[in-house]
Amino acid sequence: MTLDADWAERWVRRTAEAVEAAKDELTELDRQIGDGDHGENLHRGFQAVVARLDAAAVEVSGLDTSDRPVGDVLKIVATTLMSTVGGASGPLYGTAFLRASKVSGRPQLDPSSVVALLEAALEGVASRGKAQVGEKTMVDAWQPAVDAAERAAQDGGDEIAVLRAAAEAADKAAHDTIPLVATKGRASYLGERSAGHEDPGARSTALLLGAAMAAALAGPDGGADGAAA
Amino acid sequence: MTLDADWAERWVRRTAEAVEAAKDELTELDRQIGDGDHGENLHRGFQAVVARLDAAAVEVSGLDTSDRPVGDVLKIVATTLMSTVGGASGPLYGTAFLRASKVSGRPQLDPSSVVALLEAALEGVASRGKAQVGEKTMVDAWQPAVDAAERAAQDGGDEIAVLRAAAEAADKAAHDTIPLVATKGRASYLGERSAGHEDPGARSTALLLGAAMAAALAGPDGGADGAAA
Amino acid sequence: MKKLLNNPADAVADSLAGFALAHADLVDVHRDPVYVSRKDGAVNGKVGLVSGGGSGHEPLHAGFVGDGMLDAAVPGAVFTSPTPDQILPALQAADGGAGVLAIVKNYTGDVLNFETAVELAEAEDLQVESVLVNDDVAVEDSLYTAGRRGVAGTLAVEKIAGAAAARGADLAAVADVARKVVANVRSMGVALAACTVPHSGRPSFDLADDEIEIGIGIHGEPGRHRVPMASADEITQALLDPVADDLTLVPGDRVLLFVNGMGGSPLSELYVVYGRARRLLEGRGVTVSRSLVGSYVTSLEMQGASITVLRLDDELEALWDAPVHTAALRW
Amino acid sequence: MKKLLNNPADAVADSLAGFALAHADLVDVHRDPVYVSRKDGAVNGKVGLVSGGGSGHEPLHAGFVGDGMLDAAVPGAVFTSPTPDQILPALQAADGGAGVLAIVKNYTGDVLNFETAVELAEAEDLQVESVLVNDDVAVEDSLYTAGRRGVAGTLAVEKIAGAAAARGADLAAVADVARKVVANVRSMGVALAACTVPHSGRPSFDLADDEIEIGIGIHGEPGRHRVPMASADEITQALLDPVADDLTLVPGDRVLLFVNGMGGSPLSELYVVYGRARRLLEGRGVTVSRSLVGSYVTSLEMQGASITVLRLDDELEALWDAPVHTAALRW
Ligand SMILES: Nc1ncnc2c1ncn2[C@@H]1O[C@H](COP(=O)(O)OP(=O)(O)O)[C@@H](O)[C@H]1O
Ligand SMILES: Nc1ncnc2c1ncn2[C@@H]1O[C@H](COP(=O)(O)OP(=O)(O)O)[C@@H](O)[C@H]1O
Ligand SMILES: [Mg+2]
Ligand SMILES: [Mg+2]
Ligand SMILES: [Mg+2]
Ligand SMILES: [Mg+2]
Repeated sequence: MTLDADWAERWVRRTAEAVEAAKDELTELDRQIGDGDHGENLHRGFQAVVARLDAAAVEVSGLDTSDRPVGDVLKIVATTLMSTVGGASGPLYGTAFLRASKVSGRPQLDPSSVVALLEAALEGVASRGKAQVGEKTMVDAWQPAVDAAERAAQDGGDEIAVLRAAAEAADKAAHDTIPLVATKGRASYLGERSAGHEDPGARSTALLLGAAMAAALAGPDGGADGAAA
Repeated sequence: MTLDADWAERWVRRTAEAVEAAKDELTELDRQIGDGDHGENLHRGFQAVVARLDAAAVEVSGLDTSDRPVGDVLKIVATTLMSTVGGASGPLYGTAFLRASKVSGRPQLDPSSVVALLEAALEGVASRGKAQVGEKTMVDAWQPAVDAAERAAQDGGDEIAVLRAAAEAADKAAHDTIPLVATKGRASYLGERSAGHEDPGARSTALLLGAAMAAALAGPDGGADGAAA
Repeated sequence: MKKLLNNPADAVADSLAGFALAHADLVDVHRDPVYVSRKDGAVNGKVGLVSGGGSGHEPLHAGFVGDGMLDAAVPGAVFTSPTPDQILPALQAADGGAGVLAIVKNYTGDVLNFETAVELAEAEDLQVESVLVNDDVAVEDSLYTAGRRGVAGTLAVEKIAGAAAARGADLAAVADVARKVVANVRSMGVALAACTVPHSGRPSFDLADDEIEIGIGIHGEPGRHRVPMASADEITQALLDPVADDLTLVPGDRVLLFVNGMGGSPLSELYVVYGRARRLLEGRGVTVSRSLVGSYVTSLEMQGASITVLRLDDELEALWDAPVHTAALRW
Repeated sequence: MKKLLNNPADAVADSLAGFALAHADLVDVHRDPVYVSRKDGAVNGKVGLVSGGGSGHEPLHAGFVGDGMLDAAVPGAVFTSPTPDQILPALQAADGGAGVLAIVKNYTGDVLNFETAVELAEAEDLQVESVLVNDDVAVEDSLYTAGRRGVAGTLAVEKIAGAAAARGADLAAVADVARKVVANVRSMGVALAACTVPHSGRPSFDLADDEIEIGIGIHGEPGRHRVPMASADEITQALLDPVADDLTLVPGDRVLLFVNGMGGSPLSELYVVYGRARRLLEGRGVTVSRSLVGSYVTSLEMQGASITVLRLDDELEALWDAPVHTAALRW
């Protein structure tokens, strides 16, 4: 199992599917403490990403793409999200993918490169959003995911182990945003009333990282979890 | 039992009470096939009438009013309704009382004078509203009331018998407007959809004529039906 | 019922009090009896214009008092025609010596109360002409109805007659141009949700979540047909076609297209209706040379819209374009 | 959900298409990417003004494009900030060689997307200044929030900065006067009923029949407090007092009082609020010298209103009075 540009494509296509499936759930979370558009925003963005990747796939079909840098795919994702999502999450996810693309110039990612990718993404979100852990934003999912990925890599885990650690940590961490009082983003306007609801951006981060792991597990031809990429 | 100016006062004061009690019912009827203000319109108007009569009562208190023309009271009612009710019913009831006042110049009304009063009122409504029987308006209550009053007088009935005939006919006739399709007034805009609802103006006419009879029955000191005027 | 109101009985008075303060440069608001007149009174030698009717249609009519439009407006209780004792002083206040045009929407109540007031005014040697506005094609104009209602087309009558008066036309000429507008303007409306009259506290009719009323008036009356909810394009066509047909528009005609909100529908939706109505008119070979989009002739907080089309010629177009300076319409 | 819409996904596009047709004399509406610019492009030598944000607040911002106000507006999806690829061409279209002022409401999304666009514009040698509008006193401006939101006060910033630009002030001066407005304007709003975002189909929050939300924003977000329904006088005081206190108004101050409808409340109710707010200000010894009443910065069909107070001096008053000719504001 190698994490190459094809994996990156599978990752974002799976994210698009996951977002589509969870669109109403994300929107409902955002309706509780925001403005009820997060599902629609990400759906619009990842549909556009898929369309861009489809178009790019036609261009490169027949060419040997085995040494295509992973970052090339991530950069397409970044610019597409930036120009189609809007809202707060568009620039935030856009910056995450842009920074990730910059540290993913090689055609294959080893465990430490995966950690570097995630660290760069987190750094992008946190610096763009000027947010820290505990403010009830997507940073509250990204930070534990990065921490867990770093530990998994230090423990000698392979790429999949690293991604699994990140995904599982993000999923739990998204849930853990429920009691928090928001101090960044639109939910902060609610003050204390923001407590008791999961942060939509933290939930979508968990979906994104879950898709990264699933794409790795599935392999180029569908593979382990049975779903075609 | 004589029908004098005091009776006329009792009549309109009782009408004010009846309208107050039936305000919501009249408004609801008007909501079905009109614009939902008939109860409020008449309530505003008859409250103003009562206030005017109260003020006038202070002026004349102590004076001998036994030869006061019945029409004097009716004229106050007419001008007050015209300047406070608005809508269609204001000018219509206003004209009815104005015409009625003109034929009620004497201080006492005998049965044929009562019939003349009612005929004049009907003539006022019908000419002002250019409405005929069957158009689902207050004319559909006034006309049968006048017809019944005429018959009662021809049959030798006294004032009370005449008013009773008018009141009972109006009450039944108001009910009989239910199946009609309106061709005058606001309800006519509904076309066929106006059928199946009682006309609010016909109902308020029945209230008005019911109050005329009750005021006659009650006499100057409360009397027969036990309610003070 | 949730409204930004105090005692429902004071709804009109409280609103007019705020209106008076906000537009003290344009109007005087009189109480007891209630009417609104332009600041500094009638214009000497100019034909005066007066309109009025029940309240609940704001900015109509008080919002149209000012240079180039009305000289006085007479607001009744909510959805209830004003009384002659209100209308009479408004007619007098509007008279600058050249007579007064009363613009009356065709409702039994408005007609009867204005009739009485005009009689009283004439008895005091005021010269008054009346024009009846009846632009609503939802109501059949036949022996079997009270005739078509006056709805949003009233704005066009007031604007254009107001411009004619401002230009110095005499009473007969102002009345003529007003009647010319009436002859060339048609409207039809839809409600997505009813409105609630303050003192009643109940919606004026009950609509299911998937129903709309086509052919409504501006008093919360139910419409002519209750139909299933449809797309903006379909609804627009259901309103525009009867309007255009009744006007017998032919290719080459030039019109004003006015999409009016009923009070509770957002401007963004009115533009959707406008866009579709315009394409439908263009599909008939009709040129839309003037446009107005906004909530000007409303029915409290009713959700919905109406479409008004006025056939233009050079005269009407120039009068429409003439300057106007009122609280709600200004150019 | 009943709205005058076709496919909810096309809500913004359909509405803009109608807007473009209705106001072809004032604006050009561009697609792909979507932005609105004034007819005939940037004015040579004049500082350009650009604003933008999510749609659903109409007439803000596109309705304010024209002489004396904005040169371009950038509408995002409903309640969703526009993207940098829309904002960049709008900045470019607004540039008449004297630089561009970007007026940004303080929302994380608007701030981030404008930031990116401004960076891109600067990379292409466009001179851009940004001003952040944050007039909503319902939100505490502290380390523990994203800061106060920009709401209806944005209209005042756009009008006054637009007038300064029209008079020929340079970019720094236009930005300064815009910041002066920001420093002197405060707002607070109330919702009687929520709004429904077209693609969601559900009300943005659920309110009981006897509850209102105080301190709402303009995106259907719930407010700061949910309280029992109250009279217009009480609600007005609950909005006006925090606004006046935060502005530290003192006797002798002169202000603009702007009562803004949220989209679904009738004008008549706004005047009730206006009247009460005015008396409250006068009770504080404050003079209301300018007024605006209407639905200008809306939240779809939300029922409710906001109160905005801007402390005036001679400069701001003169710029407010300066001529403006846009689809939604004109004098
Ligand atoms: N300053 C910030 N830093 C990090 N994440 C943020 C910040 N502000 C908002 N977010 C994230 O964005 C999510 C909302 O995204 P979205 O609904 O698409 O945008 P908007 O709030 O503009 O409607 C929040 O749930 C939160 O996770
Ligand atoms: N042309 C008419 N002739 C006689 N009665 C009429 C006419 N038009 C309306 N009415 C009566 O007036 C009643 C409505 O009164 P009201 O609701 O107070 O006035 P509006 O219709 O102006 O709201 C109707 O129920 C009907 O009985
Ligand atoms: Mg959101
Ligand atoms: Mg009625
Ligand atoms: Mg009425
Ligand atoms: Mg948003």
